[in-house]
Amino acid sequence: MVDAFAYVPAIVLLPFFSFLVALGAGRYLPKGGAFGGIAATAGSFLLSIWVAATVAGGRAYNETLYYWAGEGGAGIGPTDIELTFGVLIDPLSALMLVIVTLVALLVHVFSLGYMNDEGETGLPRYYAGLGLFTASMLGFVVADNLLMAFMFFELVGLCSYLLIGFNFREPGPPSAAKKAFLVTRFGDYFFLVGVVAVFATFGTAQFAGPESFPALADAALNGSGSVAWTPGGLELGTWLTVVGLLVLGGVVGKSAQFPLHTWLPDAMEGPTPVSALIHAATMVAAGVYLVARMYGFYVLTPTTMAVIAFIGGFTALFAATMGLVKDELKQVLAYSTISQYGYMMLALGAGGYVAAVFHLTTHAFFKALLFLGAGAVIIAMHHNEDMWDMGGLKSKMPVTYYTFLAGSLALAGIFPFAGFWSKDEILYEALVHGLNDPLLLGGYVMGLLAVPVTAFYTFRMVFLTFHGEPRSDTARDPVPVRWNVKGPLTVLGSLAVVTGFINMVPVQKVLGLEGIDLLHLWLDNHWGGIEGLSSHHYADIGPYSSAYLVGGETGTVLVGAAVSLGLALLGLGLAWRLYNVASPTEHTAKLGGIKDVLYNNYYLDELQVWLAYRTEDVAGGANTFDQGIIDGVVNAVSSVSLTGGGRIRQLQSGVVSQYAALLTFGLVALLLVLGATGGWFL
Amino acid sequence: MTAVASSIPPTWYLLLASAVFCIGLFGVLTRRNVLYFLMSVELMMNAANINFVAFALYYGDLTGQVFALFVIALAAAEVAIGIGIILVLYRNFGTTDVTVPAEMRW
Amino acid sequence: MILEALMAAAFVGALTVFLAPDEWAGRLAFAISLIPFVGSLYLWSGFEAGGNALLGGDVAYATQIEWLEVGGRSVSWFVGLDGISLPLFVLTTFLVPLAILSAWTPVDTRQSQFYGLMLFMEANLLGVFAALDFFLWFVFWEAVLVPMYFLIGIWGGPRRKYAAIKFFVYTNAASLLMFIGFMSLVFALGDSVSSFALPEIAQAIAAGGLGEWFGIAPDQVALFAFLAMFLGFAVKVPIVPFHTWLPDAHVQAPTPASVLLAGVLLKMGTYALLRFNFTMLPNQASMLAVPIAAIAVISVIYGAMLALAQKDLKRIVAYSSVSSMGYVILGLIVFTEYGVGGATFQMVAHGLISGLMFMAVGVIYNTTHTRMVGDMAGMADRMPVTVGILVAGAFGYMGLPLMAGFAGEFFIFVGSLSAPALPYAPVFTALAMFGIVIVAGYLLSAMQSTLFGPFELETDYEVGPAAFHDVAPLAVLLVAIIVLGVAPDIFFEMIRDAALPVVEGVTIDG
Amino acid sequence: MVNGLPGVTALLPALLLAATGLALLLVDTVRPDARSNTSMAIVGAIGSLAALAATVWLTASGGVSPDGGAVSLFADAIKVDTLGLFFTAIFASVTALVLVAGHDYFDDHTNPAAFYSLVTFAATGMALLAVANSLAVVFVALEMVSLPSYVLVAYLKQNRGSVEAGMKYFLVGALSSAIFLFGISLVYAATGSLILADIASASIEGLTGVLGVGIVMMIGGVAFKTASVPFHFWAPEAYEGAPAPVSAFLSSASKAAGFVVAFRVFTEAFPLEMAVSANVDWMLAFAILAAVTMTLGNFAAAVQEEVKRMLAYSSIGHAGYALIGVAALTVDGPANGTVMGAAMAHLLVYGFMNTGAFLFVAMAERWGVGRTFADYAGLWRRAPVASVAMAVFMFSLAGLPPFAGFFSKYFLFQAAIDNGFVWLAGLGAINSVVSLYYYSRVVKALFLDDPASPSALDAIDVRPTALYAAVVFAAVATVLLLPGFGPVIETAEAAASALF
Repeated sequence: MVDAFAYVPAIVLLPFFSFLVALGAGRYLPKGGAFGGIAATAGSFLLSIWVAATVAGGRAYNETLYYWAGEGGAGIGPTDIELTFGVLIDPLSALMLVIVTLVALLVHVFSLGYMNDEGETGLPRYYAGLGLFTASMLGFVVADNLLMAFMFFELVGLCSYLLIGFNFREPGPPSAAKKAFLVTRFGDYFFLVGVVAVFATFGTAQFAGPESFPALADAALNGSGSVAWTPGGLELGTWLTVVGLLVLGGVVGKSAQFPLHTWLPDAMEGPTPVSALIHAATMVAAGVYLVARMYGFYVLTPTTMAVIAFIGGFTALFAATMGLVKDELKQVLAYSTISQYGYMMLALGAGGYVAAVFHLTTHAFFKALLFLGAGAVIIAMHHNEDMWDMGGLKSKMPVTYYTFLAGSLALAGIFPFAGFWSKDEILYEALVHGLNDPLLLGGYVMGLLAVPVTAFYTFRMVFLTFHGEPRSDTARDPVPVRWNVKGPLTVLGSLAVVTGFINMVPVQKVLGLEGIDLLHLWLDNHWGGIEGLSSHHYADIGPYSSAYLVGGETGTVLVGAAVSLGLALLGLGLAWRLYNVASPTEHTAKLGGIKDVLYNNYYLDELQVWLAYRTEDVAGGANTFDQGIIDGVVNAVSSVSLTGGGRIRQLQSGVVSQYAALLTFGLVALLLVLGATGGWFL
Repeated sequence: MTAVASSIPPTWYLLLASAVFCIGLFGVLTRRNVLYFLMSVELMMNAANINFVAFALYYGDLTGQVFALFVIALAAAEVAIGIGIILVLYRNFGTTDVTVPAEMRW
Repeated sequence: MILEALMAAAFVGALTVFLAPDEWAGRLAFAISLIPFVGSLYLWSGFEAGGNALLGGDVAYATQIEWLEVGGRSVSWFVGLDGISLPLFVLTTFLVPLAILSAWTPVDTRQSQFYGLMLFMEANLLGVFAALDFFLWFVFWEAVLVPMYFLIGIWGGPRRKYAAIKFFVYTNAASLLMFIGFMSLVFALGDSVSSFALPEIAQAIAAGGLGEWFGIAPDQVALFAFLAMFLGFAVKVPIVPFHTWLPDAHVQAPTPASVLLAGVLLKMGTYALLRFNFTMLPNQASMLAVPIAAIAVISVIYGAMLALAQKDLKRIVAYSSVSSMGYVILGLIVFTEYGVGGATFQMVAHGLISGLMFMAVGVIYNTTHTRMVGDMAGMADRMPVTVGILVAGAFGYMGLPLMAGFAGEFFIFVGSLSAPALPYAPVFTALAMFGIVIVAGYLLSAMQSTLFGPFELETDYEVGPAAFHDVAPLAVLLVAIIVLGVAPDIFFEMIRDAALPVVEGVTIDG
Repeated sequence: MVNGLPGVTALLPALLLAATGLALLLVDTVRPDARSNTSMAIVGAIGSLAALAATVWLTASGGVSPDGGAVSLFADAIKVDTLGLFFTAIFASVTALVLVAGHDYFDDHTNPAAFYSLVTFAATGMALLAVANSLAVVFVALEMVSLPSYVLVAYLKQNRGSVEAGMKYFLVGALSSAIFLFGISLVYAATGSLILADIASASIEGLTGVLGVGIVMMIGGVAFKTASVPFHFWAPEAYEGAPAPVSAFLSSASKAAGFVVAFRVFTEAFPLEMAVSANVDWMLAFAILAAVTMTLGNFAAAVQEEVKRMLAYSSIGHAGYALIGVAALTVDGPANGTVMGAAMAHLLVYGFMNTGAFLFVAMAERWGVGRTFADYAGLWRRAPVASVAMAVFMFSLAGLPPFAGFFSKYFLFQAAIDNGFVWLAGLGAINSVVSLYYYSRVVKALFLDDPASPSALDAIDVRPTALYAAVVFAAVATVLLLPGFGPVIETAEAAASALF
C-alpha cells in the first residue's frame, strides 16, 4: 500500500501552493483564489485523516528529510551539530493535523461569506495570507526538532502580522499587527536563546528518538548519560530549568499568557475568520502545542512545571475577569481565549498532558465556532460589534443562534458539552496532583474561580446578543447569511456538542467502564506511536504523585466535577438574572472602582506603552550622545588640525629678513641639538 | 711669507674665518637695504675662502686655493644676477628695502 | 586567468561607458555588468577548492605573476578564491547589475560618468576579494575609495561634499594605520618570508616565524600589529565608536551607491578582519576576546538604539547596518566553525538584505522625494508591490526564518553561545541576541507610520506604482534572500570548509 | 655595457643639455624676433629628450665602464653611476615637459627666448650635480642651477609678484649658498680634501666639532635646494610668484637636484659608520628635518586658498617625505638601500605628478581663471581632459591607487618601518591623511562644485595645445608608472644600495 507518511510534506505544501497561487494569480481568479485555498486545505484535511488513520493502524513516523545546514556536523567547540528539517508523526501531531486542517478548511469556506460580502479589495492578499498561515502552522505541527519548530513558529507570527494588519488603510489594524508581532517577538527572543541553548547543551534538538534532547536530558539527570555543555559550572538541573523557562518565553508570548497576553485583544482588529483561525487552531494553539510536543523535557524539571501551572491558572482567572466588562463581541471572545489557554497551561503544568490536549481539541472546535458565529452576527450587523446595539437576533438568525449557544455552553463548561469534559479533567488533574503541591493547588483554585466568571461573561454575551429586544435598526433587520456561513457553523456546532465524548474519563472512573477514554489511549500509544512520547512515559518521569479527597478516586472525580459544574451554573444563573431581560442595562457600575481597572485591562497595556516610550527616550539620548560626543570628536580632530595649519602658516610673514633670521635660528638650533648629542664642544 | 703663514696655528685662521662669517651673518640679519644684504653675503663667502686658502696651505694641496678662485668667480656672477634682480625690484616697488615687498605671505 | 578576465571586463567596461553618450550609458553599463556576474556563476559552478587559501588550502583560479621586488621581498599579481572569498565575489557581481538598474530612474545627470564609476568600483571590489598579495590587495582596497568619493560627492544629497570628504579621509586614515600594523608584522617575520603574498605570511606566522624586531618581543609586535589592524578595519566595518562616517555617507549617497556601500564596502572591512586579524593572529584575538566581544555587543545594541531614534528611513537602515555588523564581529571572535562560518555567511546575507532595503527605500524616495518618517503615510496604498517587497525585506532584516538573515544570525548564535574561546560567551550571546527584538521594534514602527494607515503625502502629482526596472531588482534580491535562507548550504558548505582552519588556528588555554 | 667608447661618453646627457642651451642661444641670435618661440620650444624639447634617451641608454646598457660599474672622470671629481643617471633622467624629463609647456605659457610674452636657454642651462647644472663626486664640483654645479633659477623666478619683469618672489628666492639662496660654502670650507679644514671618498677616509683627530659644524651647514645648503625646514621660507613665495612652468621646474627638478646632493655627498663623504663613530649623527638631523618639514608643509597646505600656493606647501611636504630617504638610515640597517631607493623612486614619480599639477595651474593662468580653489569650481565642464589629468595628479600626490604616487609613498613608508623608524612612517601617515584632505579639495572644486556664475568660465577661450600635451603626457606617465613600477624601484634600489 502507499504510505500515508510519504504525503505528510504535501499536507504542509498544499496550502503553501495555494498561497503562491493566490499571490501570483489571485487577481485573475474568481473570489481572489478562495477556491484554491479551499481545495488545498480540503486536500490537507483528507491527507491528515489518512495519516491519523495510519497512526491508528499502529505506525508512527520520525524522519529527517532535509539538511538545512551543517550536514555532516559543523563544530561549535566540542560538539558537532546538524541543522535539519524533518517530520515527526505521532498520535499528538496526527491529532493536531486533523484539527488544524479542519478548522482551516472551515475558515476558508466561511471567508467566502465573510470577506466577499464585504466587497473587499485585497482578496488575493487575504487568501494568500490564510494559505501561508495554515502552511506555517502545519509545518510547525509536523516539525521533528526544535529549530524547525521555531522557524515555523516565527512564520506563524509573520502571517498573524499580515492578517491582523489586513485592513492596512485604517490606522488601527497596522498598529495591532505591530503590537502582536512585537510582543510575541519579545517572547520569541527567549525562545531563540532557548533553542540555541538546547543545541549547545545536547548537540541536537530532535523531539523524538533515543538521541532526542528530552531523552538525553533524562539520561543525564539520572546519571546514565551526560550533556555536551553547561555554562560556567552551572548545576545540570538548574541549567535545564533555565532552558525550559527560556523556551517557555516563546510559549507565553504566542499563547498569550500573562504578562505577554496584551497583543491578543488588539488582534481582534483582524478580519473575524482570521481571529477564528488564530485563536482556535493556529497561532495561540502553537504555544501550548509546543509544550505538549516537548513535554518529555518539561516534566524533568519540577520548577518549570510549577511555573507553567501557576502562570496558566493565574492567566485563566485574570483574563476571565477582564472579559466581564467588555462591550464588543469579539473582545469578550478574545479574553475568553486567553483564559482557556490558561487552563491548558494549568493542565500541562499539573501533569495533565492528556487533559491539556483534550482541552486544546475541544476548545479548537468551540472557539472556532464562537468566532465564526460572531462573524455571522457581525455580517448581519454590518460590521458593528457593539453588543449593546444588538439583541433579539435569536429569532432572526436561528442557525447562528443555536450553534453559538452550543459553543457557549461548551465554553462555559456545562454538562454534557465538550468544554465540560475537558475543563473538568484539567481541574481534576490539578486537584489530585495539587494536594501534594501548594503552588499547584493555588493554580487549581484560580482555575476553579475562573469557572463561574467564564460562565457569566459567556452568557452575558449570549443574552446581550441574541435575547431581549433589538436595540438598533440593524438588529431589527439584520443581513441574512448564506450557506457558506451556516455550513461551517453547523459542522462546528455539532462538534462542540460531541467532541467531549471522546474522553469521558469521569464516566469511566465512576462506572468503571474500560476503553471509553479514547484520547487517553490514543495519546498513550495504545494504537501505536513513538517510544518516549506517550502520556504514561511522561507520568513515569514526571514529578507528580496523586492524592485523593474523601472517597478515593471516584469520590474525588465526583466532587471535582460537581463543584466545577455547580460554579458554572452559578455564573450562568447570575448572567441570566442580570441580562436575560427585554432591555438589559449596564450593571458594571456595581463593580465601582474595579470596573475601570477591568476596562483598562489592569493598565498592563499602559505599562507596556510606557516601557516602549522610555526605550525611545533612551534611544534619543543615545542619538544625542552619538551626534554630539562621538561624531563631535571626529569633527574636532579635523578642525583642530586646520587651526594648527593656520598657526603654522603665520610663520610665513612675507618679510625676507625675518626669513633670514628664522633660518639662522633654525640652523643654530640644529647645531646645538647635534652638538649636544654628539658632544662636540667638549 | 710662507713661513709666517705656516707659523700661525690653523686654529686662528678658523677663528678669523668664523669671525668674518659672523660679521656677514650679522649684516644679513640687521641690514634692510638689499645692497648691504648682498655685500654681507659676499663677506660670508670670503670667510669660506679664507678657510680654503689657509687650509690648502696647511695641508699643502692646491685644491683649496683653486676652489677659492672658483668661488670668487661665482660670487661675481651671483652679484651680477643680484644687481639685475634689484633693478627690477626697484622698478616695481620703488625701493631697495627688503622688508617692503611682502605682498605674498602665509 | 578567468578572474583577470572578469575584472578586466568590468574595468574596460568602465572606460567604454565613460565615453558612451548619456542616453544609453545605463543600459550599456547594465549589459556589461552582466558579464562578471555570469562569469562568477561559472566560477561558482566549477568551484571545488577545499580549505582556507591563507592557511595552506587550495586556491581556486589562482594566478601568480611576479610584479616587482622591493627590499628583498617580491610583490606579485596574485589572485585566487577560496570558500570565504568566493561568496563575497559572487555577491559583488550580483549586486552591481541590480544597483545599476536601480540607478536608471534617480540618476539623470552625468550618467555616463556615473555608470562608469560604478563599473570601475566593481572592478576594484572584485580585486579586493580576489587579491592574495598584500600590496595588490591594498591597491584595490584603496582604489575603491576614489569612485565612491565621486559617487557620493557628485550625485549625493544636500550635504554630499561633507559626507564624501569625511568618508574619504576617515577611511583612508584607517587604512594607513592598518598598513603600519601589517608592515611591522611582516618585518618581524624577518627573512622567513620573501614576498608579500598573504598565504606565505600567514603560514610563516602560524609556524612561529615571528622574531624579535628592534628589541621588541614577538608577542608585543604581534599585539601592536593586531591592534593597529583592528582599529584600521574597525572604521571600515564600521564598529562603534568608529561608525559616524557611515550614516552621513549613506544618507547623502545616491541609492545605488548606498546599495554597494552597505552591500559590499562594509563587507570589505569584516572580510579583512577575518583574513588578517583573525586568520593571521588568532591568539592575539583570543587574548582580546572579551573586549572585542564587548565592542561587538555594544555595536549591536547601541546601533539598534540609534536606529530606533532616527526619522530618516535611510538613516535607520544605515544604523541597523552597524548593528548587523556587530553580529559578524561576535561570530568572528568566538572562533567556532559556526561562528566564523556564520559571520561570513552573514556578510553575504546582510549584503543582500541591506541592499534590498536601500533599494526599496530609494524606489519610494524616487516618487515621494522624501525619506522622513513623518512626511508620508500609507504608501502601501499607492505602491503595493514595492511596499510588499520592502516589508518582506524588513522581515528578512528582523531575522525571519527561511530568509538569509536568520540563517546567518542563527549560525552565529549557535556558534557563540558555548564558544570555548570566549569567556562569558553565553552572556555576550544572549545580550547580542536581544538585538533581534529592537530591530523588529524600529523597523515595524517605521513601516507602520510610513507604509500603512491612510495615504498621506504632500505632492502636486499623482503617486503611482514604480516602474518595472525599479521593482525588478527588488524582486530578484528578495528571491535570492529566500533561496539563501532556505538552502544556506549552497554557500555555507564551502564557507565552513574555509573557516575550519581559521578556527583550528586558535589555541584555547584552560 | 658598451665597449670602446671614451669615458667621457658617460657625460653625454649633461653635454647634450649644454649643447641644447647653446643651440637655443644660437637660434635666438639668428632670429632675434620673439616669434622664434615655437622653434626654440622644439629645439629645447628635442635636446632634453635626447638627453633623456642618452640617460636611459646609459642606464640600460650598464654604463661605459668595462666592468659595468661607475665611471670616474677628472681625477675622481666626477663619478657617473646609476644614481646620477637616475636623477639625470628625472631632470631631463621634467625639463622636456616644462619647455613644451613654456611654449604656450610664454606665447604672448615679449621675449620668451631666454626662458628656454635658462631652463636648459639650469638642467645642465643639475645633470652635473648628479654626477659630482667632489665638493668643489658640487658647489659649482649648485650655483649653475641656482643662478638661472633666480632669473627664471623673476622672469616676468612687470609682474610685482614675480619680482618679489625672485628677490626673496635670490636673497635666501645667496645666504644659503654662503652657509653651504662655509660648511664645505669647514669640512675641508677638518679633512683636507674635497673628493668625497678622500673625506670619508681622512682621519679627523680633535676636529670633530669643526667637521660637525661644517656638516650641519652643508645640511643647510641641501635643505635650501630641497625647500626643507628651516630653509623652506623662499619656496611658497617663489612657487607662487614665479611663472607656473618655472614653479614646476623648481619644485620638481631643482628639488631633486638638492636630494641628489644629500644622497650622494652624505653617504659617500660621511659614511654611516664614520658618522656614528665621530658622533656626527647627520641621520638624526635629517630625521628631525623630515618630521618638521612634512608636518609644516602639509598642515600649512591644508589651509591655503590659492591652488598654486597649496601646491607650493605640498611640495615642501613631499620634501619631508623624500628626506626620510636620508633620515631612516641606521648602520648596516636591513633596508638602507631600500629606503633611499624608495625616496628616489618617489622623486621620479613626483617629477611627473607635481610638474603636471603645476602645469595645470599654468594652463589656468593662461586661461585667466582665478588662482583660488573657488575659481576652479566646475572647471571640468570646460576642460574635461585637463581636469581628469589634474584629478590624477592630486590623487597620486595623495598616494591613492591606481596611480604611481601610491607605490612610491607606501614603499617609502614600509622601508622606513623596515629600518625601525615606525615613528617617521606614522608621522608620514598622519600627514598623508591631511594631504588627502587638501588634495581632494582641488578635485572637489573641479568636479563637485558648480561655477560661481555661468559666465565664470567664459574666460577659457584659448586651447593651449602644447600645455595640454605636456599635462596629458605627465598624467599618462603617472598612471603607467604604477604597473611599470618594477624597473623604477629596482633600479633605484640598486643605485642606492651601491652607496652603502
